[in-house]
Amino acid sequence: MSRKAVVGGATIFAALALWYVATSVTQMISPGRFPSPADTWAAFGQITGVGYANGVLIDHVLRSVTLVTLGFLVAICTGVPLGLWMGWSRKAEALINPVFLIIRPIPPLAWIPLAILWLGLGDMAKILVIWFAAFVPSVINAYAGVRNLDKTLIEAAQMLGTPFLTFVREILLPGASPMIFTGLRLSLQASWTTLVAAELVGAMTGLGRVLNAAQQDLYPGMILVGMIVVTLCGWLMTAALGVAERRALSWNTASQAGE
Amino acid sequence: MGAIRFDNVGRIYGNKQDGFEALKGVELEIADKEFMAVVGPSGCGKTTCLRFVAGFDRPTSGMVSVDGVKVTKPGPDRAVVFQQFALMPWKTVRENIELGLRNKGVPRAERRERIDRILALMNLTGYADAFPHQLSGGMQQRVSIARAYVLDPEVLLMDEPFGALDAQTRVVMQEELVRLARRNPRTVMFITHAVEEAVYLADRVAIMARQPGRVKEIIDIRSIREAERWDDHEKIEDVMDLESFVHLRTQIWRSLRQEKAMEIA
Amino acid sequence: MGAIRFDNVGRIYGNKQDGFEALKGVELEIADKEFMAVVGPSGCGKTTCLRFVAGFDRPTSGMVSVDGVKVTKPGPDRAVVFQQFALMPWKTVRENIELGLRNKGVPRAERRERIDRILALMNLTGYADAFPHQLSGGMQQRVSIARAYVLDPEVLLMDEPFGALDAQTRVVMQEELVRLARRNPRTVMFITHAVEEAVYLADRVAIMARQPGRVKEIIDIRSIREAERWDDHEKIEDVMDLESFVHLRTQIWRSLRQEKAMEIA
Amino acid sequence: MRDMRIFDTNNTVVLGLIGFGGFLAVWTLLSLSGLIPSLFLPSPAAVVERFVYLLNHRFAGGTLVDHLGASMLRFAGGFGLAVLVGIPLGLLMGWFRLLDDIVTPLFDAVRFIAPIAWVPFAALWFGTGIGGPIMIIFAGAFPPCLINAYRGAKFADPRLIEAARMLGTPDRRMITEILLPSAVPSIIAGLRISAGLGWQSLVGAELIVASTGIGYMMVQGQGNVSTTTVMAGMIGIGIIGLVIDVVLRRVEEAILRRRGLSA
Amino acid sequence: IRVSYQPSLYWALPFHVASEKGWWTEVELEPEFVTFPAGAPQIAAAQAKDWDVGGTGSVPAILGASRFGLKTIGLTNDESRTNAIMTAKADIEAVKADPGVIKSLLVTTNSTADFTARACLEKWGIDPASVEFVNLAQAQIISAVISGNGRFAGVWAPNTYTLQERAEYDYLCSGADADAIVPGALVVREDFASQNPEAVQKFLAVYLKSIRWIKANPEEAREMLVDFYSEGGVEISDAGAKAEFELRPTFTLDEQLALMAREGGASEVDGWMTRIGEFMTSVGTIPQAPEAEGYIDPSYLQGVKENTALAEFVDAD
Ligand SMILES: Nc1ncnc2c1ncn2[C@@H]1O[C@H](COP(=O)(O)OP(=O)(O)OP(=O)(O)O)[C@@H](O)[C@H]1O
Ligand SMILES: Nc1ncnc2c1ncn2[C@@H]1O[C@H](COP(=O)(O)OP(=O)(O)OP(=O)(O)O)[C@@H](O)[C@H]1O
Ligand SMILES: [Mg+2]
Ligand SMILES: [Mg+2]
Repeated sequence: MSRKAVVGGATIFAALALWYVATSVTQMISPGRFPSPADTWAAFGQITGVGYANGVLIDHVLRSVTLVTLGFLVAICTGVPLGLWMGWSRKAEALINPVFLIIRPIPPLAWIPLAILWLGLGDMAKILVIWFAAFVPSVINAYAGVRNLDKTLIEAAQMLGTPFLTFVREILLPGASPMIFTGLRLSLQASWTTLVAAELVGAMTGLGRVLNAAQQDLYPGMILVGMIVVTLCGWLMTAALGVAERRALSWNTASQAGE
Repeated sequence: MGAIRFDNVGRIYGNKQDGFEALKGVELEIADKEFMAVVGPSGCGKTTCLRFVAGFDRPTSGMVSVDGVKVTKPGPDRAVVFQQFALMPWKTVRENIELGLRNKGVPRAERRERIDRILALMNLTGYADAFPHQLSGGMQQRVSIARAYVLDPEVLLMDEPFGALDAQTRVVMQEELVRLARRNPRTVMFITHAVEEAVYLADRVAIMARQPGRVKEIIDIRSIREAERWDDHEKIEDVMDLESFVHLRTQIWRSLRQEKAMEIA
Repeated sequence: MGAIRFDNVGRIYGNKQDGFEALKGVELEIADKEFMAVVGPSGCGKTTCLRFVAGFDRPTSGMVSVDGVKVTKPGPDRAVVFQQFALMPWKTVRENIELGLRNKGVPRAERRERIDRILALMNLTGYADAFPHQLSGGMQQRVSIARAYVLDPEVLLMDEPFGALDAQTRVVMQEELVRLARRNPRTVMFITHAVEEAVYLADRVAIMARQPGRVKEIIDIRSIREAERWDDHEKIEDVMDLESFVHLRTQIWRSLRQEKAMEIA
Repeated sequence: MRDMRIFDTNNTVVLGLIGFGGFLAVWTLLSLSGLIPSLFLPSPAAVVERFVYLLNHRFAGGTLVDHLGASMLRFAGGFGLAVLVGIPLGLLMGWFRLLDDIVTPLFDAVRFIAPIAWVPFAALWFGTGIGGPIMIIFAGAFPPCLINAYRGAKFADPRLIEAARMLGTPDRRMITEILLPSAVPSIIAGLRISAGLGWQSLVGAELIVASTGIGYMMVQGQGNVSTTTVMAGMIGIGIIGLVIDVVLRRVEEAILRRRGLSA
Repeated sequence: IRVSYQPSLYWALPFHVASEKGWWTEVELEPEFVTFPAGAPQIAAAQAKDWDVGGTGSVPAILGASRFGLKTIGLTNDESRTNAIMTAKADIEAVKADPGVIKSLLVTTNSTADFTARACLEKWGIDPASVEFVNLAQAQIISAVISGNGRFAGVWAPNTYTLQERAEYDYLCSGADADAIVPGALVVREDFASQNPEAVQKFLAVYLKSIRWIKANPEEAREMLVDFYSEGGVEISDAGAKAEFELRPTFTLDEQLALMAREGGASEVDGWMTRIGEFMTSVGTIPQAPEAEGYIDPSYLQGVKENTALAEFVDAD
């Protein structure tokens, strides 16, 4: 842990130093291409002080964290069971997969008109957009987790006369859980990366809105501020997920070695 | 309740034409409450046969039935002790053993009591809350045995259950199994490599041969055991010293050795 | 080349204060080219000790060294036969065995030849291109043994290598191992539950005890073997009938049994 | 009873068709019922008609095939780069702790950012020709490649790793012969996700930086409120996505079968 | 010379006409066209040196001036009549009578439509801060309007026609109504212009010649417009095409020079752009509006005028 923190901290520090040197000291990268630390700090001052894109930073953060959390929860509550089902039942897989495959590559942006049509300009539409992107990794990883489950464990459970629900809860789910958690991580990430698209649905505030506005305004400093804040939020939520994972996978020796 | 029957059973791995013929024309009957040991060289298909009875696999020809009913799927009436333990790594020892009882709807208090008893029997007291990866191989195998025992099933299918046990535990378990089998007889199909173990435990011993896998010979132990009153002896060592025992043991051994010789020739 | 030394070795699982003390004050020396068998009740820490020598794990106190050098990491000079096979499921039998040879830089033609020889020795000819899941448990264990053998290492670490073998193969393997050990002696640490096996194979037998795991007693076999000229007998059965053999066997057995009794008391 | 057999089959193709047919039926019903105006949900027939029309007629600068072709080139570039960088890097991180400790914070620092949020920087750095779109697809497709390879390696059976170490396996071989095969199922799952996300970010990127390609065609269609065009584009993407996915899953099945994991 | 524009926009038609007529070769320019679906990426791509000259909207032009020193060297058209707040035809009179009913407005924020909408609200005496501006891309505005999720929409052409045709909407208040003039700009990268002033002049000459030709041949030009739009994926009706010509005035060389003349202080164009710049500052797009004199540079137009060969080329038929 401490080693990891030291190396990680050193890496981040090195990256920041490189950034400073490249943009500010040597001017290797012109400020038009990438903002300097000073530009970024100024943008940060603007968004925390007078505000930007309809609000100050904290408004944007609260709004987006709420949205992402909801979208993520809806996505995993639908995605994981669907993935488990498709992994378990070849019939379910054959039945659902073609539709799933066709719908999957459609970008969140393309869902926006339908989302507006079905759910208006409120939160539901934004959650729908996030859901479309975030549920796919949950499905696919849960699916792969089931497919990789040790066959003798399934046999042992069958031999013990395990009823289906118990089987799902106590064998399928924990057995697939290392992969399910991989999926959850990706789903969480997808939730954040779809935020920009989701907040195209008439958002008043939100980090996606900030990024959209900064993008329209070609405001590199503000784009970077938005990116950094999104990263911090995503990182914190992933860390929370990591804690849940460690708790859920305490039986797994490999997971303790892992991150 | 619990008579097992193999009817001209065959199993081909791969496609029917040029696949690998693991079993051919296996004929075997295990009577209700009979203890049948199965011995045979490695790879002769012992595990495969046992999996048919468990319902994990199906013969490609012939039929396997229990009480005249064709086996189609696994169930707790046919408890299995797996060669490779097959414990749920995410469940503690207690939870692993408990699952079958919960499935049967045994009430909580009784579950606890039965598990504590079996843990003590298996010399596992104190490990109830350990996870499988914290146990030694032998301990894991004992948990696996406990999981099957605790269900008190009609049919017990054991695939080299004592293979990973240490010598002393093994003897204790063998004696225990015999006691159990006498007191509360069950239909048992017991795969082992140890000929002495087979003779000591079984009513009959099926000797299998390879290429293709089949039942070569069945040796009746029970009549001799009863005639020679083996059960009067309490310790396994005493039984093993009896002339009748040694004779049977040598007979089976020779049959196996002969098989081996044939194969190498 | 290959002397193993345990110096007041301890291992605590969990944190140092209230963790589980699996080993305490283990002292053991295995001389170069000596065959040391380790017996003891299940869970006494045999595998843990072996893992120290292999370099997979480190003691929490004391030191394990080979040739006076502290063991820090695994290497092909200390080949391991695992209790649970540990074959790569995505490699064929040949590829599994080949990996170690390739790592050593053995040329292709020689590899092929050595693998073919070891496959024949292990009675696996014809299975070179099978995948592990297509093999029975015993066959998998033989592949695992072949994988270690083929490297011809200084130190051989074997964790119940014959546990999953059928009786005949086991005897063949035992005889083969003895032949190998006599012809081309290696330092061997051999964990087993079968006392006869330990006596038959080993130069010395270390008896371990539980709670905490430690070496209780070391019994010298070699002097008696040489004095009684066991090696003049070719068949294992003949050796096992010798009075000197039976005596040693009983001595170890009693030591183990006593351990058991103590523990239950 | 015999007529019912077709619904009782195990044949995946038939089941797939049934699933797809059900999907079409619901769609058709929805669009015919008038619950959703056809402006937003045209009937399947209308979409197919448009699809065929677009195959043969130029729209927004090219036929559907031209657009798909342009998009596929970009996709191949970005996705290929993501795979070539992500999988080896993920495996290396799964083996070398130091690399893991160095890369993880940097990777964490970029992976939550929407691929389309990179558009301005992509345009500033690589222009809008080839480089910019490739960078954006890369941004979308890279994380699953890396994460799944990394976690696949991390969750490799420790017993097998011990066995390989005991055999003196050097690092390079450890990665190619032990970690990689161990991680294959995870990697394939990652590739499936990555391909999907790659297409998503591609189309997102084309909305903004390109002037050819399927995404561009769709946004033009949307600007005209020509939902049939948008959906024809979706079908085009869907078909390609389907092909990629089927190939990946065939590979996975073959590998799993070899290991006896899947009947 | 690399020329950038946004396809299916009215002011890009002259590029198309010039290509069809072969005028580029007459002045020995080899244009390579780079198109962008929106202004922001277009400006960003200028920074990556993806193009040299082009046409764009006034907001991107000011943005480019402020961030990357982009020069505005001419005008494409006056878009103020096609930047508008629209609402259902049936409601128009009622709303005009009581504009206070506008509580919420779908608009692409920080755009010319936003600028226009604010101007309209101010004209009606409504504080723009009291109205909720719901930010949506133009295409989404159309979706939202058609699905009944918004009553008032701030849009620009050709989306205005789409709303007229598909949603029975009509103009409530355009930029022109509110004296908010929204010009389109011809822009050039500063370093390119200083290195290749002649090429820039030739480019302007071709554009102006096309404008003159379009004014002279409206029928033929309209057909070309329909072709040009459908090439870019926009299907415009005849009525729409007609409206484009009617609603969007273009300027000849002399008109442009007049508009950009600074003899009596700031020019007309300076005034327009400054107002838009102030709007952009007020919504936080840019920290400070750039000085009009600093980036609006009529010298290249002047150069065309003074170069007799080019001037003749512009006026020749
Ligand atoms: N999935 C499979 N594909 C191909 N062959 C298989 C498969 N499973 C088992 N076999 C073959 O079937 C034969 C019987 O295997 P089985 O596991 O029943 O042997 P066994 O008698 O239990 O051996 P052991 O005593 O070593 O456990 C073996 O030769 C094995 O190679
Ligand atoms: N990861 C672990 N965490 C906690 N305890 C462990 C762990 N690994 C092993 N132990 C404990 O250490 C003790 C010794 O285990 P080990 O595997 O060495 O026994 P063994 O002598 O090899 O037994 P067997 O003969 O059954 O294989 C056991 O009591 C076991 O419960
Ligand atoms: Mg077997
Ligand atoms: Mg052990």
